[in-house]
Amino acid sequence: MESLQTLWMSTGLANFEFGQVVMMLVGCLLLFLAIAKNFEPLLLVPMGFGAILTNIPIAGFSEIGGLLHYIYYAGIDTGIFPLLIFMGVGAMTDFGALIANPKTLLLGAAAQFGIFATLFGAIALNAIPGFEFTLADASAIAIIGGADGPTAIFLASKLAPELLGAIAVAAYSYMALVPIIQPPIMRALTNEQERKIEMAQLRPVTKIEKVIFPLAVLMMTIFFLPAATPLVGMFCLGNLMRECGVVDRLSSTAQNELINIVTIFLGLGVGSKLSADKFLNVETLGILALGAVAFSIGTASGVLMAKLMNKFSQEPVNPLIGAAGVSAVPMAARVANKVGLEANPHNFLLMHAMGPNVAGVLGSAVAAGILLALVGG
Amino acid sequence: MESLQTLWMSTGLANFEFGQVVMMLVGCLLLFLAIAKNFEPLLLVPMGFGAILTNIPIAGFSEIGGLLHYIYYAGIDTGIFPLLIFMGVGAMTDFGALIANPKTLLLGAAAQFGIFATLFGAIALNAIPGFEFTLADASAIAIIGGADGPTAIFLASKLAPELLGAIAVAAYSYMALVPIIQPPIMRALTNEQERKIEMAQLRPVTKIEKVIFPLAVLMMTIFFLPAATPLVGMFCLGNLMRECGVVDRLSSTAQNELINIVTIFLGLGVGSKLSADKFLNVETLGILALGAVAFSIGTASGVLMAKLMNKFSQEPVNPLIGAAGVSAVPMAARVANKVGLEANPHNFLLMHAMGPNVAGVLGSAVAAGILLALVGG
Amino acid sequence: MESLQTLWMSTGLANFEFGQVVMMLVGCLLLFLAIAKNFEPLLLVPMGFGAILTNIPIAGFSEIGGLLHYIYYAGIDTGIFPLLIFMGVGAMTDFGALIANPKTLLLGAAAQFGIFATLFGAIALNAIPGFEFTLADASAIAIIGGADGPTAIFLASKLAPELLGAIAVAAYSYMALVPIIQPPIMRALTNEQERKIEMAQLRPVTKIEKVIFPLAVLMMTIFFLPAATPLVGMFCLGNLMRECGVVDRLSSTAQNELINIVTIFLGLGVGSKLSADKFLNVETLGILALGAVAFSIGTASGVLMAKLMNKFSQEPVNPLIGAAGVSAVPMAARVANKVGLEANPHNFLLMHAMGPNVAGVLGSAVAAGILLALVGG
Amino acid sequence: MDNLSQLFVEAGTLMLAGMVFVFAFLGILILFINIVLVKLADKYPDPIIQPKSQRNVAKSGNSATEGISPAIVAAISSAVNQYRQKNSKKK
Amino acid sequence: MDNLSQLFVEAGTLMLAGMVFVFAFLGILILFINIVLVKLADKYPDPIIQPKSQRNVAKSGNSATEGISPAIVAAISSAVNQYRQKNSKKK
Amino acid sequence: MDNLSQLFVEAGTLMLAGMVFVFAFLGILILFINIVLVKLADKYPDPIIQPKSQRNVAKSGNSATEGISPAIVAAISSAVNQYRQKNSKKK
Ligand code: NA
Ligand code: NA
Ligand code: NA
Repeated sequence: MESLQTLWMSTGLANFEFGQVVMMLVGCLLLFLAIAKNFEPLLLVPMGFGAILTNIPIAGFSEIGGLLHYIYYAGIDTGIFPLLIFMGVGAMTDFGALIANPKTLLLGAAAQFGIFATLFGAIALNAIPGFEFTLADASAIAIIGGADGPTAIFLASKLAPELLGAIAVAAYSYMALVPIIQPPIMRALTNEQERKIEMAQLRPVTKIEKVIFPLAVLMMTIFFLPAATPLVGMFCLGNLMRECGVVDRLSSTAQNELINIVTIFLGLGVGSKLSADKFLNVETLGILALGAVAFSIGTASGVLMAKLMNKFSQEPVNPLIGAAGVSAVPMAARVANKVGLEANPHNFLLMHAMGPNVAGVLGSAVAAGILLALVGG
Repeated sequence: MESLQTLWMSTGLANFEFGQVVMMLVGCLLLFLAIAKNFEPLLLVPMGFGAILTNIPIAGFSEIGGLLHYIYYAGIDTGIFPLLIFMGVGAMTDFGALIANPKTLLLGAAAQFGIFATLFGAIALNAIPGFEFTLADASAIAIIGGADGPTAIFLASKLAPELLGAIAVAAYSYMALVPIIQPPIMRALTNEQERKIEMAQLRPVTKIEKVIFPLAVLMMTIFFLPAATPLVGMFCLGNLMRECGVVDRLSSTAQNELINIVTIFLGLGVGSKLSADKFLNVETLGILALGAVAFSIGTASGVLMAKLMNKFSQEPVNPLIGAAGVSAVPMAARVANKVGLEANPHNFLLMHAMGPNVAGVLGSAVAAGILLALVGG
Repeated sequence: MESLQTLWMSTGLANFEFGQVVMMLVGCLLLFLAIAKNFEPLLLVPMGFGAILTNIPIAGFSEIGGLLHYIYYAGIDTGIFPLLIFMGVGAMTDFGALIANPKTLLLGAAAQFGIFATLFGAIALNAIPGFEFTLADASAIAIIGGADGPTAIFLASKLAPELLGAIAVAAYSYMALVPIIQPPIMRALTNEQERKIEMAQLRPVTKIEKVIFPLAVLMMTIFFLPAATPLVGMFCLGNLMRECGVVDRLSSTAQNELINIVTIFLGLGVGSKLSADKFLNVETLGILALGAVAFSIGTASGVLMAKLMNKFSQEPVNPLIGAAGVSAVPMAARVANKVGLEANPHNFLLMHAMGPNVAGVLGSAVAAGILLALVGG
Repeated sequence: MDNLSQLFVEAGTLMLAGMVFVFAFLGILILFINIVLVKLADKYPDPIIQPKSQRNVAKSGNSATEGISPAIVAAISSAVNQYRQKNSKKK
Repeated sequence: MDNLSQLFVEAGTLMLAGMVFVFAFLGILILFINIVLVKLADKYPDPIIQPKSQRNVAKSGNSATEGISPAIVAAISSAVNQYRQKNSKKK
Repeated sequence: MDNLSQLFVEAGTLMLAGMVFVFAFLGILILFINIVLVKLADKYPDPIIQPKSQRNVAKSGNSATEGISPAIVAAISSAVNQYRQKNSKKK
């Protein structure tokens, strides 16, 4: 009988706490969004699963000796996993469209206003009782506006690890929602005529430009913002491996097997931060609200900047491509293309939108570096 | 001359101990079985090699600073490697046959009697002088009857790390010997008529069933046996990645590159436990004997359960598929198919035997969880 | 204003030290050599990049908490990365040509004179003020003559970690320069008639020979030189996995994804040792000079040994294949082939040169073991 | 010997509890499949016209399966094209 | 409330400094591309006859692309050969 | 300078011992190959009819070689089939 008692006491049913049940449902919701709604499944499947595992009573996944504990402290607390992902993303990124039309970098810059405005908004939320975001918290939340998962995870793990789970959930959810969030804003800020604008074909870009570009970006980051060099450096390493043409087997591994392995672990590790005490509070609601604001402001400022550029530029600029400046590669560029096709069925903006799209990745990595340098110090 | 003396003292010949020589021969035997006899080569090649390396005098492979030391403590002592293997196995497992014919789960349950009977047998061996198995030792030995390598290694690393080498050797050897151990037992317990029984074709299984199934298994494990969630959880994560259809690149990596990398390390790490002081004793003989008993009892109880089911079920059940309940995927299912073909050349049991076969994997993971919960606490 | 001041103080421009700038230029030089001149790009691209990253002011890549710090201490200080590379190299190596013509092992032995002569030379450099190489330093430097990257990195990490950066740079640079360094020496030591010598076709080698060979090499290393077993053992494990035919998926992973992943990390980790205080000194100049000497002596002694063998052997031996004994697989064998073709357009020496080429890998691993045993103790 | 008999009792209890638990656990799973999954399968059947061959390949558990497709397809088309051209020249 | 207003000031400064910096950084990058890269492109143009299709495949960022080629090619040639033989027999 | 000459002696000894050892080690390996391996090769020759091309491919050390075959084969067969169908329609 003692054995039966022991058996019962070792069941989950006898040990559940309410918060754990809720968090498991959150994990199931993430799995549902990923599988049925195709919300950034590569990260949300392992992340939702990690959220379930970490909330299992007794099992101790995130306690010393538990699998998720090892994964989190070896890979996320150290920053290694997001940096490796970023290297892989670099190896998958083609800067050709950006180099061919460099002024689209301004669109990628403008869209970062989503980050800094949200930082202000997060501090403003402190006026409401229940919110007590520090500047570091606000910075980690604001980076959601960068629409870049690894950057958000990296910054959150440095500035506000206790908010990491909610920030990652918000970042990836809104990235998946880009096709829903962006089009109304894009339509509201442009008229039919602007959306119909066709853009000049891009010039071909030579190999040497593509090889020098990541090195130049790295050098500039070293000169002006060393705090951003972990992110930018690994990104540029991946891109250099891709473009230099002599280490194709390394580049291929970086953008396939290595990034896949790390993605599984990163998702599990981030999911392990989705525990009741850290997620089930009013701050998470604030983070989710601020994330939506960040994406919207970023989209709007990108579009407005493109309208401004169109006024002053000799070559026509379709304002829709400004929305791609938030990054969320390549989804935002596809959205720009789709909204453009609605207005003008012969207008293919995809390549033109890739410029601001990858510029947005650089822009938010730079913004993350600024926040690390000024707040993280 | 001093230098020559130093040189001689740094040779292996001057430092060999008898036990090390014997254990190297054991390592060579494992390599021979793997390469010439095709005994589970994926694990036994690195494991046999690890056994040789760990017994090299002076080299210190398994001492602090040695390669095998790092591998063992980073991957096996923590449980990470067997869990990653299990994730990969999950990504390789198709539960279709099981879902189509769920009552084969009972066969997978019955075959676990091999585990618990062996647990009793291991304690009984204590009556013989020289054996002093604790309940934890006996549990780790008994799991050999689960016919599932990663489960055995995971449980042994938690309950009886000093027996890990012998347990892994026994588990993988007997898994390789399934085509020799099982058929006589299967023939002895069935008559020609029973072996000829043809089974109804399996219904097609839909995608949603395959997606929900691993989640349901995980939920049940959470409710009733959280101690099994590391094993079952990682297995179900792999299976979910396989079936959900939105993370195919993660699933592919989990069942190829990642499992290959981890298999090399797991084999080396397990091999590093094959040192003379831990292997060359009477307990190893006991473990090898108990392992054979466990496989035989598991096979027999699976077959007997199938005979029982055949009596009470409306649809005919060929008792041979009961033997596949021990797992040893997919070897045991193939054995059932082969013995069936001998009796009836038109009777293809392979798909029907896959049901109990994968049920056996779940069954032994559940059994491992019970042992962890009741003995490991 | 304070914020602007903080921002300025957090730029690289405000914090550069002269040595860091120079070392970044060294990193850029390595990248240039790798990308534009195809100098061993698989290692020099990540290594040059690592050199840049580690010298970024403020960023702290190689300080506690920095990415390169983790990589170096987890993978290079422990020896794990070079050993895994060596396993992959073993899985890529075909000993067929060596087994078919075993006396080419003597060429691989002779070429190791480059190592031991350089050891003597490094000590001799101490006569010049400014040089104070210990025997351990000299050994680590001398191994450059082995023309084998992972061996050099492994030995340097054990005997002289503070020289690791310079040694790795020298080793890989000279390996890339083999087509430039070797031919003049080869031509100077042979006459036209010797270079024209055609060699008998190699006998076919059976599978069992190829399977037993790595095991025999391992056994001999265990008997006579356990200190070399980490290197030789992992190499033989890779080669056994390749040849045994039952673990092709492990072999494929070892020589592709795993070695690619580790190569990226190894390069970054080695690059992290290229800091100003460790590289910008007269010792680095000495190391570069000694490395060139080592390659030249190794080449010369290989060729001379081949001439000697040609005198005493019944079958003719083209002295050019002796130069391949320095290893640098497969570049040195190709150089031998090319120089041979210049003298006799119908003389294909490639397969014959593969024998001494892979013998050179074994030879320098043995030499490394001797140095570890006699100096590293 | 007292210790041994106590171990026996514990092992026996473990055997009993273990087998009961395993059967109960997998038995509930049978019920779950028969009741819940079967209903789900009725409610959400697989779409009839699915890209079958494609799917099968993706499920084969094979190493490069998923990742390669585009590359393979490209390589094959070019190979087939080359073959076609060579062939047409011959004719 | 004093603390909050101080936070506001800091957040505002951060916003201003951040946006200025981002624009400055990416702006300099524009200059770099327009001045340096364009010149480099003129000076070191891509070789005209490059193995285009090959290169494109290698750039597709696809998993197995690079590594397989030889194996694929071998497999395809053999497949095409077999098909050719089978075909020729039929005819 | 006494220290240096001692180092010289040690380096010389090391050179001598090292080269002797390397030659001895690889020399024994020559004997082993000539005596043992050659005999083994006689006793256990490779089976004459081996799937040669298959084996060669598997040995090419190429990334995806082993893993893909089935997928490639499937992809190729389908590609060749499609080509055949397309072709037959044209005719
Ligand atoms: Na962005
Ligand atoms: Na089992
Ligand atoms: Na060498």
